[in-house]
Amino acid sequence: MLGEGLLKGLGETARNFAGSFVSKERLTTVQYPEEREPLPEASRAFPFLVYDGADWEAGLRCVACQICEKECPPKCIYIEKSKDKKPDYVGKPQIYPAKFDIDISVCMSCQICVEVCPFEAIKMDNQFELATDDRFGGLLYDRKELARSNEYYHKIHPTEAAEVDARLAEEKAKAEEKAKAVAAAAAAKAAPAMAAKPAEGAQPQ
Amino acid sequence: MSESLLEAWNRPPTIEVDGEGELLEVAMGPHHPSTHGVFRMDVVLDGERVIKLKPVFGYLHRNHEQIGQTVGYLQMMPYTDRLDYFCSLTNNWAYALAVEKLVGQAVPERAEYIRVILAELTRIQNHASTIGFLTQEMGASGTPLMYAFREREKILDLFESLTGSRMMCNYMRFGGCRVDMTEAHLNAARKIVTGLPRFIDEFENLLTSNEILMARSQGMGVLKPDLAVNAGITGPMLRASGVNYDIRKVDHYGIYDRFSFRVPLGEHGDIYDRYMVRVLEMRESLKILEQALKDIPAGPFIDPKAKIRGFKPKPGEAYGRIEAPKGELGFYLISDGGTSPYRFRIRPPSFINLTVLEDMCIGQNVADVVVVFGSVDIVLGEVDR
Amino acid sequence: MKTVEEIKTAIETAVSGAQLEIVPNGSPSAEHSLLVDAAHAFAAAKFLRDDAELKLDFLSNVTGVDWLDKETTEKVKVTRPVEKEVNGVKTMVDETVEETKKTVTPGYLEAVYHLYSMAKKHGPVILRMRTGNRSDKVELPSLTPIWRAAEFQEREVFDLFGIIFTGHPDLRRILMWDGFKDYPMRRDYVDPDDYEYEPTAHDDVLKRAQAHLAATTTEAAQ
Amino acid sequence: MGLGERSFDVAVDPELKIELGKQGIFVTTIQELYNWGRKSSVWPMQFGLACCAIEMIATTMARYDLARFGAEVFRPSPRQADLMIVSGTVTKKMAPQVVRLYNQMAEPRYVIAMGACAISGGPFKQGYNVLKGIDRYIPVDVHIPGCPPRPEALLQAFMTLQKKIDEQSLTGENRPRYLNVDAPGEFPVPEQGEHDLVPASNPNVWTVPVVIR
Repeated sequence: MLGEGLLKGLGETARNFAGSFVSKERLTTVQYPEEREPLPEASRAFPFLVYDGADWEAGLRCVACQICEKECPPKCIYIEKSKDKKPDYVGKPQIYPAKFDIDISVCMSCQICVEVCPFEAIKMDNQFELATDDRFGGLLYDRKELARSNEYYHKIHPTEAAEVDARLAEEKAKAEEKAKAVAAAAAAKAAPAMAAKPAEGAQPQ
Repeated sequence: MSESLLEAWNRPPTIEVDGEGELLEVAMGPHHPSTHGVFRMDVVLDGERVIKLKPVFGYLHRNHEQIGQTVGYLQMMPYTDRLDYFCSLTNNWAYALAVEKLVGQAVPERAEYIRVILAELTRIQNHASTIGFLTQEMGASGTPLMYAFREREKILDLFESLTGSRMMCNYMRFGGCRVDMTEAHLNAARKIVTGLPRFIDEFENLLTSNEILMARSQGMGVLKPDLAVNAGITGPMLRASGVNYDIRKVDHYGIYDRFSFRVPLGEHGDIYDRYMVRVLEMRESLKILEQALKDIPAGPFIDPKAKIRGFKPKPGEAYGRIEAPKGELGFYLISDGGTSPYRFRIRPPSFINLTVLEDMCIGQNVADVVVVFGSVDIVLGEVDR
Repeated sequence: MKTVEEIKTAIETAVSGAQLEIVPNGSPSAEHSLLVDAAHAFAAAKFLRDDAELKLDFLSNVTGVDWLDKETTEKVKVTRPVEKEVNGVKTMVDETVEETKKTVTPGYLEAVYHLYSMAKKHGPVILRMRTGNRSDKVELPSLTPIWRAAEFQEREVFDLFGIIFTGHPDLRRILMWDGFKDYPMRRDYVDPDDYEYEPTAHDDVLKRAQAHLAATTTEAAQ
Repeated sequence: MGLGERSFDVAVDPELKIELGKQGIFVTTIQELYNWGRKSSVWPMQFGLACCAIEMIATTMARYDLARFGAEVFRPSPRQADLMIVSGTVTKKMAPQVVRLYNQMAEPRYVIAMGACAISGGPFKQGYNVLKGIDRYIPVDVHIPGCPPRPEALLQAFMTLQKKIDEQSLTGENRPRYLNVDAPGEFPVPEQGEHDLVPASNPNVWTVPVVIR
């Protein structure tokens, strides 16, 4: 019968209409901004720099190795190395970024900078509400705007951050152990040398 | 050129002009409400009938090939997402496959399964949206598209929770995938797969026997199989013309030889057949998904020996292709031993499928041109690259 | 399917005078290609499509490649007469000298065709054609009359690389606009200077941005 | 009260207004009414360029529902549209058409540059056929970074635009362009030259800060 298919289709739309009153599956509207769906943990928007401790400038994990700058596909990262060194979170003196700019008007949120960073210093934020009418200043982020605390990182990517922390703690422990071992070896080396010194004193090596 | 060769080249048919009134030249696009993007067709009309049609490309030519030759191998991966922006995961796969072929990289079994699962989910959401857009162009203003996008959002939610992004996944790596698909993700995928058959049933109830859809699509935009083969048409459009050629079955890339599925074929090669082939392909994809989600083994999701940074293949070349939702997507790479390819070429299915647009449109009414165009299933990011 | 060597002999017997060469492929994919001379390319392609055993009815991919002029320097030992003073008398003595020899291999443009068979479900067979040079001898026969799939792709190669396909029914620019003069995919193409605002530039882009800044400031000063 | 001297929003003291509102008396000014009307029915142009257009479509669909903001009517014709969402890469081949479409729109008109490509050329900016930002030729009101921005980001940008409309004063120095008789209404359409677009930018809308490295 002509029109049968149409009626069938209309029945389907009617079912969807009626269903939207009872079924959450058919009523999918999210009343943004009042109501938000929780973002999945993996969700990514733009990169940020992680810092430990309370002082963002002292705690930045970034050591300005410029790997991310080189690997960034659209080349939206700009880094200037510092002239001096400051202690990093393990206490080792490190170069730090004197300038770290990301042009988020170019960034394609691909996460490659995060993947290649050997220092767990750059991570992906999930903040996406960044619309602005300031074309130049508002879209070029410097290191102060990019810095976020490790706690914030834990808040947005809990699983990943816990893994990172465990890895860093392990590395730190290893480094400390190694330092200890080195110190012990040096001490062990120094002790006999000291003991042997008077005897060997006549023969310079 | 001799006459026989002219004959061998399947020229678009010419039709007679009835001689009354003037011919009208219309430039449809690049800003045209019905088209999928910035595409232009220069159409010559005799009344309502199309006499001549020349597609004009390049309004979204973003120099992917040039970029591919300046950035490194890994850096190109996020750019491939933006080729056919509906199906970033299949684009990733095609590119990864080409590079793996270039360096002889093996892929662990679990990664192959993950790839199949994601590719088939991509195929389903692409076909659903395509049918939505096709009906939109027939005048069904929004309803089927809205239902299609409702299901698409469910699949995109899975993509986001796995890869971090809704559309631009940047997920596959040479020798595997970036992160593992956990049990939670697999369960989410299983849930989607159990929910989808009902959606396809509803979709079919809404459309398949709809008289308006039949009237607008049956016998329209017919593509003959011999022309389709000669013009290099691939994907659902080729199979709607009755040619049995599915790269999943021909090349057995990945692990497609492990799954049992059928290749739906059309009979008439018209718009309705293309619609039907897509609906049936969604059902076949569900079959593959069910098998893959059942059999997925434990193991590494990326070859531990695979190199990510400082990737430098030996001089040589490779052409890797897969059956993307739109047809054969191929990447042709020539390496000169450097960190970026010497030549990076994308074989875009939607671009080549438009070769026969003129043949399908000649003699039709101008209102049907957009419907024929919609049935080809193109994405401008891939057409112009 | 036949091997590349067998296909080569098959074409040579079918098309008299065709000069073919196998271009080896060093990658693990080992898909070697066949270089065919431009004069016999059309006949060879027609044979490949129509041969009952090969039946390569599906042209998948057409692409261009730009190979720049290659300058190779090698050290060669040459023996040549050198004037020498021996015991106060000037005589010519043959001596072996090491010289650096520069050879310039002229560049060329290349068109690559990937062929498959839908009927027999095999492939690929890769066909290559090369132009004489990169400037004035850039003509190649079009294979569009044999496979219609080449129609848009050859236009694209013409647009981006500047290979002129003779016999193509509609050879116009396809991606760039009609008035465009350059061939942007050639490796010596320099893109226009629009480097006013590059806040995160480094390497080449930084150089261009600095050059732009220098040019505009001198312009403003004048 | 002279039209040119005083702006409308100070006509009623805000605190008095709230107080009156509590008593059931509602006071408004022409400016408020005008801005409220403007911001509540911004009709976008049905115009998609690239990847971001798909997210724009997703925004109009059931889940995000742009209609809640009075913008469900996507107009195919620029003559009927108030808002141009430049959703995607503007190539040099497309740029003249985009500027022409903008010129065809009736005032008041607004532009949202959606996504990295529309703002600056984004990841494709070093290419030979990509325009490094649509703001080289037309004024842009709101920029949304992201590649592509999520649908929620577009909604947030939309609310930013509404806030901007709400805050505009109809008189004085800061009045919108279309109320200024001397301001240009038409923007020159670039020509496609032999190597590049001519001119490469419109100096009246595009002024660049110098970044010294």
